Amino acid sequence: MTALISWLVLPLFAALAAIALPSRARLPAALLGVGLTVVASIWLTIEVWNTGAVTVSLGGWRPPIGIALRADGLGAALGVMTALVMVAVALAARHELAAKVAGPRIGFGFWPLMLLLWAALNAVYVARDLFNLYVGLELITLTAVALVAISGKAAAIAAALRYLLFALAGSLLYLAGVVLTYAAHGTLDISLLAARTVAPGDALALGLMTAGLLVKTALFPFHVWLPPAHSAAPAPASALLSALVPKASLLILLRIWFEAMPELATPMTQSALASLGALAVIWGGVLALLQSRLKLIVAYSTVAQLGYIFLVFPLAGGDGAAQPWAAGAWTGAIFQMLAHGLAKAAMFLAAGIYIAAIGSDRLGDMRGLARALPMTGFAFALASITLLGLPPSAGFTAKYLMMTAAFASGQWAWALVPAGGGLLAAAYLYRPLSAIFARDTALTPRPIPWAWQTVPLVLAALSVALGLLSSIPFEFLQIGRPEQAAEGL
Amino acid sequence: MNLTVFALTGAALVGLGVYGLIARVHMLRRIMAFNLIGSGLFLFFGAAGARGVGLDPIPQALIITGIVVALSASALAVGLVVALARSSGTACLPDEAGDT
Amino acid sequence: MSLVLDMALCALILGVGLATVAGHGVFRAVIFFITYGLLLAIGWARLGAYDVALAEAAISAGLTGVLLLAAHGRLRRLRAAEEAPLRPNLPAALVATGIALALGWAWFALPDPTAPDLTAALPQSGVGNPVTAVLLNFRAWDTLLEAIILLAALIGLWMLARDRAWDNPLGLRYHARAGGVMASFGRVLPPIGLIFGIYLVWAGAEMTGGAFQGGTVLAAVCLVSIMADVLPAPRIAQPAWRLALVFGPGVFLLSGVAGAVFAQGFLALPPELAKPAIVTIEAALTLSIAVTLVLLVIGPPDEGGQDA
Amino acid sequence: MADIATYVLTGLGLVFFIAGTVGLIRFPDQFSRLHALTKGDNLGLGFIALGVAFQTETWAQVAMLLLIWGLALLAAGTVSQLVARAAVSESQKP
Amino acid sequence: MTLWLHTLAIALLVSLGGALWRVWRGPSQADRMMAAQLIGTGGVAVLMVLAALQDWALLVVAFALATLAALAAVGFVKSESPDGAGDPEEAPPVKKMRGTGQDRAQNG
Repeated sequence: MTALISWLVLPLFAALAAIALPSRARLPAALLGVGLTVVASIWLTIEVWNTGAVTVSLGGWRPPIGIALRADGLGAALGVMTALVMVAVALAARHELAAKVAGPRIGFGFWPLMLLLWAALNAVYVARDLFNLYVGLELITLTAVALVAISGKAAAIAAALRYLLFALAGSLLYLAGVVLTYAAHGTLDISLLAARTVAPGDALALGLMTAGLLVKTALFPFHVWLPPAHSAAPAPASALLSALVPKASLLILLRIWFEAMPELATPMTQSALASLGALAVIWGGVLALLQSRLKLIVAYSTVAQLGYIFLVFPLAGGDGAAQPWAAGAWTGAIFQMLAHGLAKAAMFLAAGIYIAAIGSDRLGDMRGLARALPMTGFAFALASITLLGLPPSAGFTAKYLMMTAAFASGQWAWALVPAGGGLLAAAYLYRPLSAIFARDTALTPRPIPWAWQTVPLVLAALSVALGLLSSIPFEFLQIGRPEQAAEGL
Repeated sequence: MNLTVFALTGAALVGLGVYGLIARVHMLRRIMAFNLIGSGLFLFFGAAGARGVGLDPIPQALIITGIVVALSASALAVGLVVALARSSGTACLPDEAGDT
Repeated sequence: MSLVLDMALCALILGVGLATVAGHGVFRAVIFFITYGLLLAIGWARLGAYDVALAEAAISAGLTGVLLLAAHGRLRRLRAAEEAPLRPNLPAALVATGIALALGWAWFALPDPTAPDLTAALPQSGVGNPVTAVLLNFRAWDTLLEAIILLAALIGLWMLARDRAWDNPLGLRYHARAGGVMASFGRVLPPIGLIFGIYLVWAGAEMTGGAFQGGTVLAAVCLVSIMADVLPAPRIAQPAWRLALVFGPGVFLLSGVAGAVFAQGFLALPPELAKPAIVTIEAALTLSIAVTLVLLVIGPPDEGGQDA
Repeated sequence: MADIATYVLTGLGLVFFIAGTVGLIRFPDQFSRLHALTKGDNLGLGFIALGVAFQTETWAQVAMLLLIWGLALLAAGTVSQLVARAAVSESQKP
Repeated sequence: MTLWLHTLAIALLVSLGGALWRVWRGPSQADRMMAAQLIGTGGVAVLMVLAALQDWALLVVAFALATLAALAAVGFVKSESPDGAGDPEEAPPVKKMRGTGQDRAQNG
């Protein structure tokens, strides 16, 4: 329990310190906060591994009076992935967004925003109360919108405003579902809701919450806000936005569909969600293919990569939850969340290095950069392996598990999605890779500190290593899995 | 009966807000539309929380939290609209400014 | 008769909501929006939710209104306050009607009300106002995050400043005729508001009131004073202001951690200490909320008249 | 007795409010509208506060009613003067 | 008494509806703001009546409404001034003659 609470409050304390302290103490305080939170997140993981899911009733008040938190395998795993991305982003931002490079405004604002985002993500990963999740989502939204706008450029402001528009619309839809749920059942606790008597308005509540969360997750056709927002931010902020922020709303979606109201899932709705996911894979991939700027390619690829995760609904939900393949599909989807987080952060941080080196992320300007910056080129290539789903990366494990589940359940059509998506990803990642590794060079890059260059490389390597060591995380992710789905084991 | 009046008013306000959110392109008006939706939902919630014996304080607390959250979001949104107008001379999003 | 009253009130609320959405002209919509918040506060009073009525009156009618008015003024000077002629939008109307009808249906489909039984918990909460008990004790985690959200919005707002204006005072350079009506108002109002705001926080433990409502009233009178050029506008570089921003959330967090160390768990308040603890947390929160709200309304550092 | 005072005073207050509103609607120019309005709402609120005061249970409530009226008077006086000035400068703009 | 207080509240609300017409009609921004001011005072009056009818705790809400209505009006006066920060009582505002900022917003 101590681990869980430290993991929640440390980023908050660090953010408050970063706001209040004078400028010379700000960076040390922020980095100290990052370090301590990483320790707390590892501690929490060990605790979950040793003793199973950790549950806390805040203030000693059990639901429905109070709010319960529960760190299960899924929440703790996302917490560790978040910690890894945050460390990497902090190390990159130390170079890229330091006050003397980026000005006092960004030097002041980035750290508290990053730490508050972290605190909000952690809070969402373990929250068991639908309204508390709403508050957490709003904190994520406001910090994420600020991070989009932080560069101050006109395009960034417009992208941030459009993002806020969509995100607030999503929040209100979700809130409408929360209101209906409380009005009908007098509780918002996920575990208590799972045991409720179904009311006629529940389907509407579930539909509203789902629609809101889909907007926030940028699932096709609600994705239009994502690419401009993610590409307009400075690279470390983009890494946070693309790798972590959509995972929070996605996690809530999983919690609602698999834990709070699993009995409302019908084959039709599950297929509809997965179909939107499949369309996202195709549409995101095609648009990524058409872009000529690296950050936009990477941002559209987020639209595509998030699409895979929605295959989990027909493969592991509803009636299928008790089937043997459900565990595989569920774990595959979470693997995809983890692998995409690490790889996408690595790609954006690599893009940040390129922009710092040559002042542009146009593919034409990036030709031959691998010669001067080999580590970054290698990092981008490794991250690409994960996104493509090639063995031995975690992206491969994720797709393998989902395809196996699709065949085992006789829903073989869904297996086409990872297969086709992999081909599209190969096509849209080939262009930046061929530019970076071209023999001729377009521009002479400025030197980049060695320590900065290793950051994306380590992240990308981790995204591959996760696949090599997949048996440990596989077992970990089963901890505290929704009972209905666990029966299949 | 009185509660039904408030709940249906809340539902209608949500509808009005949704219309404003989609149909209006000036961002200040969209911010107001957001607040209409939010307050309509809260009115519905408040009416629902008043149905039982005595008033349920939990919806009231959640509504107060929601009102503060809505204010925070509105403040940031208003700041973004002013910044947008400063950098691009319009308070509408780029691809919508021309279509009215 | 009470039904007629509620129907008249709801008709006004709906009419004002309709005018906010349907009328042409941004300024007119802003004024309607202000009256909307006001009528809604009366609606909450009719529903018996007095704490919500207070929050709605202070926040929606007051602060959001000023925020929108100030934004409209700035947009007008940037020539961005006008809007193109409005056209009816049929798809939007269909979506809106659909959502409203769905919610209306949901109201009639609600099962019998079930609310958590708080009778055993309330005497342990330390306060007599059940809404305060929920906000500061049962669901304190929500409230803590809510205070953090206000802070996050402010940091986000500051990021919209121009780099060259970063060290300037926050907001516009307000000026007023010395000794004029506005300046005297800016002097007379703060003491009244200060007492009232503190009363709201103090009373909130047992009666209608609370930290957010009290903080909003304090923020309102501070804003009047700043606008009347009685109080100077702060700068981000001034440590005292930044300390005031984090003080409330900091005290709240620390008391939560103290609960984990000395009592049953994070955010736990032993019943015998709950009342003083809640009043302390509320007092600290009120200060920070008031400062945060003032700064949210006056906006990021300004370049001083160069924005036109 | 107290009830009769309430009927009479709140009734008077209502008359002033209605008069203020009618003036606001009917008067042709902005400045007479302003004038009608400030009269109407200040006196109207005062009579209603007095009338309601006869129903109170404690003196604190009476004090509160008068305080609210005083505050409203102060605010209305300030605001109507400032808005009138603002209206003058608005109408003088080209 | 209850019947009279209900009637009174309804009559006050109807009177507020009349003021809303002026907000809709304008024509000047000051007209709209003054009408909103009347609605603010009327709202305070309604809350006083409701306090007598339901619960005296509502006087607190009336007080808050009166304070915040004053803030909104000061905010209006400020945003109306040429630089967004002035005071209509000041001697003709220091004309910086930037050539902008003097335009009237729409009066539709």
